[in-house]
Amino acid sequence: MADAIARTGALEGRFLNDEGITLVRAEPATRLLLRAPETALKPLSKALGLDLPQRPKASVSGGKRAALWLGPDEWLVIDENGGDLMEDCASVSAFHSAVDVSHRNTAVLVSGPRVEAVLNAGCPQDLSLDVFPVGACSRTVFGKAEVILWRTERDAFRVECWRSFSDYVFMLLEAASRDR
Amino acid sequence: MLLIHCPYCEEGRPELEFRHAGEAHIARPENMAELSDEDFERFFFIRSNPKGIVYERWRHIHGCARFFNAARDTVSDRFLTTYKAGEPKPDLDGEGK
Amino acid sequence: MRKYSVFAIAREAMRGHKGWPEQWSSPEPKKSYDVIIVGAGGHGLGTAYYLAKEHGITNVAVLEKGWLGGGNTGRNTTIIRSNYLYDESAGIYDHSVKLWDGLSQDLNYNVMYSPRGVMMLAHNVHDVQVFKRHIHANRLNGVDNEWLTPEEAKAYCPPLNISREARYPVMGAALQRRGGTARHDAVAWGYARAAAARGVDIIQNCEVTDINRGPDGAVTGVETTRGTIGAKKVGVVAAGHSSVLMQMAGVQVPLESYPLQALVSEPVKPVFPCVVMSNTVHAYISQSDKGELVIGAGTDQYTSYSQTGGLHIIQHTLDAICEMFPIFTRMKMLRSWGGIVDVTPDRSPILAKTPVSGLYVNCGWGTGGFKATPGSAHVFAHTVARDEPHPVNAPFTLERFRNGRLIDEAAAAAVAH
Amino acid sequence: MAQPFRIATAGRLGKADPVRFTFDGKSFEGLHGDTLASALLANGVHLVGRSFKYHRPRGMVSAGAEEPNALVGVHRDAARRAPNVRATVQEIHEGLNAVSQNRWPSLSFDVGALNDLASPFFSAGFYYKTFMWPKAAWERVYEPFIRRAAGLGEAPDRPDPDCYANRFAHCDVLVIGGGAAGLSAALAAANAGARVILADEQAETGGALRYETGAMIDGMPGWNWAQAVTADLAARDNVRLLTRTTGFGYYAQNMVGLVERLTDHLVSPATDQPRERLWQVRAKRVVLATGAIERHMVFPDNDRPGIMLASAARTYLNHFGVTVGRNVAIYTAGDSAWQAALDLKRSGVSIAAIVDCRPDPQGPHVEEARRLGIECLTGHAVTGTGGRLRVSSIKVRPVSGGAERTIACDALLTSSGWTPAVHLFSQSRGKLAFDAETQRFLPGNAVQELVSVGACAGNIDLGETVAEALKAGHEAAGGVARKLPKLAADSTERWSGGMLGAGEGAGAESTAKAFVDFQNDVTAKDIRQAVREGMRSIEHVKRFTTTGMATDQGKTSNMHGLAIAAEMLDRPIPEVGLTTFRAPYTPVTFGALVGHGKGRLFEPVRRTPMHDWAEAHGAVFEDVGQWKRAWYFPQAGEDMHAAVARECRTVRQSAGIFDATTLGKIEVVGPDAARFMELMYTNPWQKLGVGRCRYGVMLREDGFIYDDGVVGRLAEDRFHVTTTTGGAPRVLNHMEDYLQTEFPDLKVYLTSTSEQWAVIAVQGPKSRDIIAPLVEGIDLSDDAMPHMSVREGMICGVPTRLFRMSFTGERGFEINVPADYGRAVWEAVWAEGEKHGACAYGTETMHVLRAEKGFIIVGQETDGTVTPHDAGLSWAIGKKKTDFVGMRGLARPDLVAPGRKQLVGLRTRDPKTVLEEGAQIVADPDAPVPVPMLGHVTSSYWSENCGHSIALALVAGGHERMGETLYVPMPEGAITVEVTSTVFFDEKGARTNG
Repeated sequence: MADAIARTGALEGRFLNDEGITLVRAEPATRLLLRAPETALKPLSKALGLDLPQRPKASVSGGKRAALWLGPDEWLVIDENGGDLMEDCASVSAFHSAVDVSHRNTAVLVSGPRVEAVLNAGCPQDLSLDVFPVGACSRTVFGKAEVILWRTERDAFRVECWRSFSDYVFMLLEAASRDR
Repeated sequence: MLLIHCPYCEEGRPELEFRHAGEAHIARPENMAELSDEDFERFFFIRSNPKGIVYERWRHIHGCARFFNAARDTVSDRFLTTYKAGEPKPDLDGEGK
Repeated sequence: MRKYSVFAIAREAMRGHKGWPEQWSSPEPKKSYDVIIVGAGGHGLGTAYYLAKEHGITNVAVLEKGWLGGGNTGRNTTIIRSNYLYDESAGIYDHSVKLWDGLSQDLNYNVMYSPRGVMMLAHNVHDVQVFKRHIHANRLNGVDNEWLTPEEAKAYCPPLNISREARYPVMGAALQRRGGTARHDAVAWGYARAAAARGVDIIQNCEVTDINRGPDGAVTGVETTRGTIGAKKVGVVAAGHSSVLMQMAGVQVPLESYPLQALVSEPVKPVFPCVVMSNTVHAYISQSDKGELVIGAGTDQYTSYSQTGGLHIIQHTLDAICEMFPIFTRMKMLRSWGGIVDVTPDRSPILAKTPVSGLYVNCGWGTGGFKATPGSAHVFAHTVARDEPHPVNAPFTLERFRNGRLIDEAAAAAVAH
Repeated sequence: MAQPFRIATAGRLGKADPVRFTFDGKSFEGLHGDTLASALLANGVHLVGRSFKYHRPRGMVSAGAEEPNALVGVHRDAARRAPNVRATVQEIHEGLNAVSQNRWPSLSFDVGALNDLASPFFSAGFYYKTFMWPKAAWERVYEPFIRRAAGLGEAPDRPDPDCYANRFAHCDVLVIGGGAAGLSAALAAANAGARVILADEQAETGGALRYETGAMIDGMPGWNWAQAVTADLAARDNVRLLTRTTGFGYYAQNMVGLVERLTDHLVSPATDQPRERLWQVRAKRVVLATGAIERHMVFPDNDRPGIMLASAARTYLNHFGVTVGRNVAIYTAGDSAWQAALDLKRSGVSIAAIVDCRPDPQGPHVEEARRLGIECLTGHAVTGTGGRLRVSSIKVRPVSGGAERTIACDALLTSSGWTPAVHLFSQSRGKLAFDAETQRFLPGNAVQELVSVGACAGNIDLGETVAEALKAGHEAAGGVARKLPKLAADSTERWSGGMLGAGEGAGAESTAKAFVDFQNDVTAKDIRQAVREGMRSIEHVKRFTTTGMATDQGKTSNMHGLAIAAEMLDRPIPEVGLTTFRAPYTPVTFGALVGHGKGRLFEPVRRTPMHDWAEAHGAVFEDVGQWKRAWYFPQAGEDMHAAVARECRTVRQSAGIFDATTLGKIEVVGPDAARFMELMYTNPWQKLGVGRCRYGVMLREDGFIYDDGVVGRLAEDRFHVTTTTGGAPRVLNHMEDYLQTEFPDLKVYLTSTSEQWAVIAVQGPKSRDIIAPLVEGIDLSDDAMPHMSVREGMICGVPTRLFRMSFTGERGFEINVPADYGRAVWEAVWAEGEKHGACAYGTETMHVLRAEKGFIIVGQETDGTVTPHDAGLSWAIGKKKTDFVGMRGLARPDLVAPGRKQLVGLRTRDPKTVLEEGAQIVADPDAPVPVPMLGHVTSSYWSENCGHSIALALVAGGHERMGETLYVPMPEGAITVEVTSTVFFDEKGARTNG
């Protein structure tokens, strides 16, 4: 029987640091796509140790774990410590759907004073702080790919996209970074 | 590019995040099996295609992924209102144009 | 009708072109007509022309809410081809191409029909299978359409990028040599002039507000912004507005109207010899005699009568154009505009009698109506005059949406019109 | 002497800052800050182009974007050639290389000018009336000739190496135009705390203040004020100032398209610096401050080089320090042009005369002109001009009639008044209102959140303009609460007067060439002819004469054309109509609109985790949607045929390994999952046991096949659904649609897992032996894990969903592992496979093997018009079901009618002949055209395993034709085929357990 093998994500070794902007591949994480009606939110929140947000574009995070509101009954839960999110939800009997999407997504960390301009090269949403404050998150488009934007700091976003789109997303971020 | 107010996200979002999903308030008949050819044609093919206010479905496919309904003036492309799927058709007589 | 010729021009040149007669008059509407055609686009004017020429029906009025030729006739990218898959489609479009050839002489008006060839690019294995299917079906139907290798395609259209590195490399192309373009305004004007010369009244700025029916339910005429006009027969040829008009007579048609945009570049010296269409990247392009690159964009996703569309639609089209022809990014968009296209569920037109006696409809051409202008007008005139469809348009009924006998070029071919 | 027409005392350019450039190969010197036009004029060059139709010599008419004549090619290098560049907009830089267009052999001697002599024949619309005989000649002779004659510049002939950028932006107030009005509005909005974007098409803001010397604002000369305010605004965080930026399009819900030109004015821009940037701005409020455009006078021979707009001459003098002549005449119907004479006179330029067609113009400018001793011919008209490549004289006579006299001059400045630039307002769908008194179209009711201020709103008083703009900016920013800012502003200049249409000597009886549209060579008499020929709508006149359809879009000419048509029709201007303004305001490069979407960024390229391995092992790839899929794996010396034959053989003899990652995957979860599946698929699902799989068929409501795939039941409430590669997104959308809007009460949720799992198919008699050593916790025996079952366990130490299934007819497995493990697991499987002589195979072999078994591919055997019955899948329809999507559609008359096209197999009489996919099938190959067709070949391959070719086809009434002989007509002759079952290999299906 073979030994457990290492996880090799997309965008291995991709990196860019230009004036006012940095692109880094996020470390592999565990991800859960959670679908649930309101009735299940309490037990699920308890099981996950996070108070699942119910406002549009809202996120909550505690330690290395965060839950992003994607829709009225949909959340993306990310655990950067590799915690077993499926296991945590398994105990909840109330009707919900928990699906492991740890490998479905790849993430790029985009940061620096020019971050809004770089993302607005492909994202048509208003990313100014008053409309898209720190902690805000949203599924949207970036050029010809779908992404999830999560503003983790004033000048920092986490950009999640499906694995096979990550090359395109990274290249577009690079091109946008060169538009000074 | 239209700016569409998503009733679930509670803000206006660029059309690029949405997909149009045809005329609204055409419910799939319960008694599919008994439907006459005429009724099936009306259900599946006939659309009102109004020059004026249209009730239509959109999906915020690259946003919250919800289907919802909108009332839009097809002459000016101005949205009169958007509302959640399942909510009743608003009465907008006299508006638009 | 004073005949146009180089001699006529020479004669007029001597007197500063002050002697040219009106190409068509602008009469007041009569009390009633044998036939009223609603819509003075190419199809409508052509119908009136063939009613007069082929069926001797000259007491005809063509009613237009705006100015003649101002709808999709004056807003399209003028592509002409007939290499459609199904017998029914090949039949009507090829009937049209045969009429295009010689239309200038028939109308004594140079419509500049230019069979420079229409080339459709195949970008993947599926495209190749689909195009081969077309080519074989076309051959057996007597419609010219041939397969080109990428190198042959490049030779036919030098600006084409056939690099293997392209996002969607060109794997070959289907070429219809008889396909091409024509001058859209000239088609409307030529039909208008020729119809008027045969006694047809062309009445512009006259919007139909209702369709009148007698006690027996049969059509008796129309209400318009210029009063009531009687008619034994009414033919609706109003493209995007057809469903609105048909509802006036209580007839529901399976139509939806979408914005379709097009654009032209600034004029440049000849650089693009033919018409190129690509379905995979979705764009079509040709160069007009004036030197403008004429580019068709896709439809917006929502129904609309606004005759405008989104900038992103044009961007998406130009992405594709510049991918196929990377030499064009420094070219400039000069004008863009929108039309309203009436689309049926199977992307094929409706040319038929309706449940209402004396009411006929010619609509649903979607994005492909211009190429069909002469053929559509010719068989629709037959349908109106004889109260029965011409064999060529017999399959294009309203009933097919009830019995399911669709003519689904879009599904079968996934090729844009 | 360098720049002989540069006036030391005039203008704002640094005289010590020379720049060298070339025009038509000749080297010139200009100053930093010059446009190509001002630099050429500084060198006394007026002749810069030839007109479109008559090839008449032409010079600059304007000093801005409205320029109809001065179009040149700018060649940065062999690959960077831009045609039709406006010399009045292009800034010069060291080494700029510009060339004239549409002339041969040279600008000063152009053979095309023969057209001018023959011009009587080239009347409006002449081409509609001739070139028809002989018929064939149009295509072969006339059209090629016309095409060569037409067109302006040369299109680039190689790919553009430059890159372009895109930026979405949002703001509270977008101001278009940086003149007195725009700057005031932006200032007020910024003071009120709004997020402001100000866009101006010039290199510097200021607008008309560039030449309006009489303006004083806030105690400063207008221009100085503009620069001060600009500096102030530029320093603020809430303001984004964009120069060299044109607002070209006004779209729905206040989205405005801007193009910013970033590098065309630079000597050597960095290679990765975008040439242009598209801004797509969504503004809460828009302030339009787009100013007004001066019109030329329409009179005989009004197009010679040296004849230009009065405001242009003032711009060249007051901003660029260039005089357009030494002895300049003025012809006007308005007051503003008088100021040009005064400015020039004060700079020491002699004024030949001021000709004003109005009988008795009044005002300080008139008195000043007389005081300066300028000959003022009021109530006079210019009825002709002399000179070949440059105007040398004008003919003048009293409007009331009388003797004509000739006055020598080397430049003529004309003005017939000002046309408000309402283009963007009109694009916003606002209705224009005609002001009969001033003969102008002005903004009427707006339908979007916008306001027009200043000259574009018809305001000709500087003080009022500034006040109205401040108010507009203030209110647009919602700053109503705060105090409305005030600025003292006044100008000694007058902008009143003007006329529309043809002037003296260009009336209805005249046969002279009085140009309305310079670039397209449209004269007053062309427009009259169009009306005579029945063109009553301005749209018809425009299309028939092409007036207003040149690259300047009729900015200086449309109102003249309209007025002449209205006069001919004896109807008021509004009744003749105004041609609708469409985007773009000025031409926009394709590049700017494409933005980043070039080359590698045209569309995403989707690759699987195993892509690089396949590439390293020589795979040839095919495009399937956005995916790159390994097509086949040729070994040394193998062509496609040989490679596929080997792969097919190997799979059935030992085993093959295939990357199936691109298949769509959807996880259906919830207590009602089975009920939902029953509605979405034709098959029954309730009774499918946990751990079992089933092939599912999905229809559209109309009964035609939409998608298919194998579905595994992982738990009572959890299904793992697979879809076709291309179908993944639309199938999920289709399911969500029904779930959210038709069956919202079902307790089910859907999640796409397409990219969560890498999928490694291992197919062939040795498949179990290959994976057995790697699998943990799953009993692979046929009893424990029969065909069409699914298990969860471990492989290579990572979790897997292991499917026992087969798309080849062989014993087979599909290993699903989390994507980031895909490559490593693949390599482990490959290592085991090699011990058993297995091969890696691609999509082509997959197609052949499934065809040998008669398995369909949606999109190849089906095309949106095929029912399950047609495809021989009636068995997949749950007989007891009362409803599923497509059930009713299937029952429509034509879908149950006899003679439908049904899927069958075909065997060629000659086993070596491989049919062409897409080839048609007929009963009588000798039938005359049109030949009745029975159907077509959907799939066709050489089958190495069968030893003969095989094909699948849709044939009318095919299921009743077993054994029949039919024909496939090819250009080189008909191929005889026999109708067979669709299964060519292992009819019994024994090998799935073999």
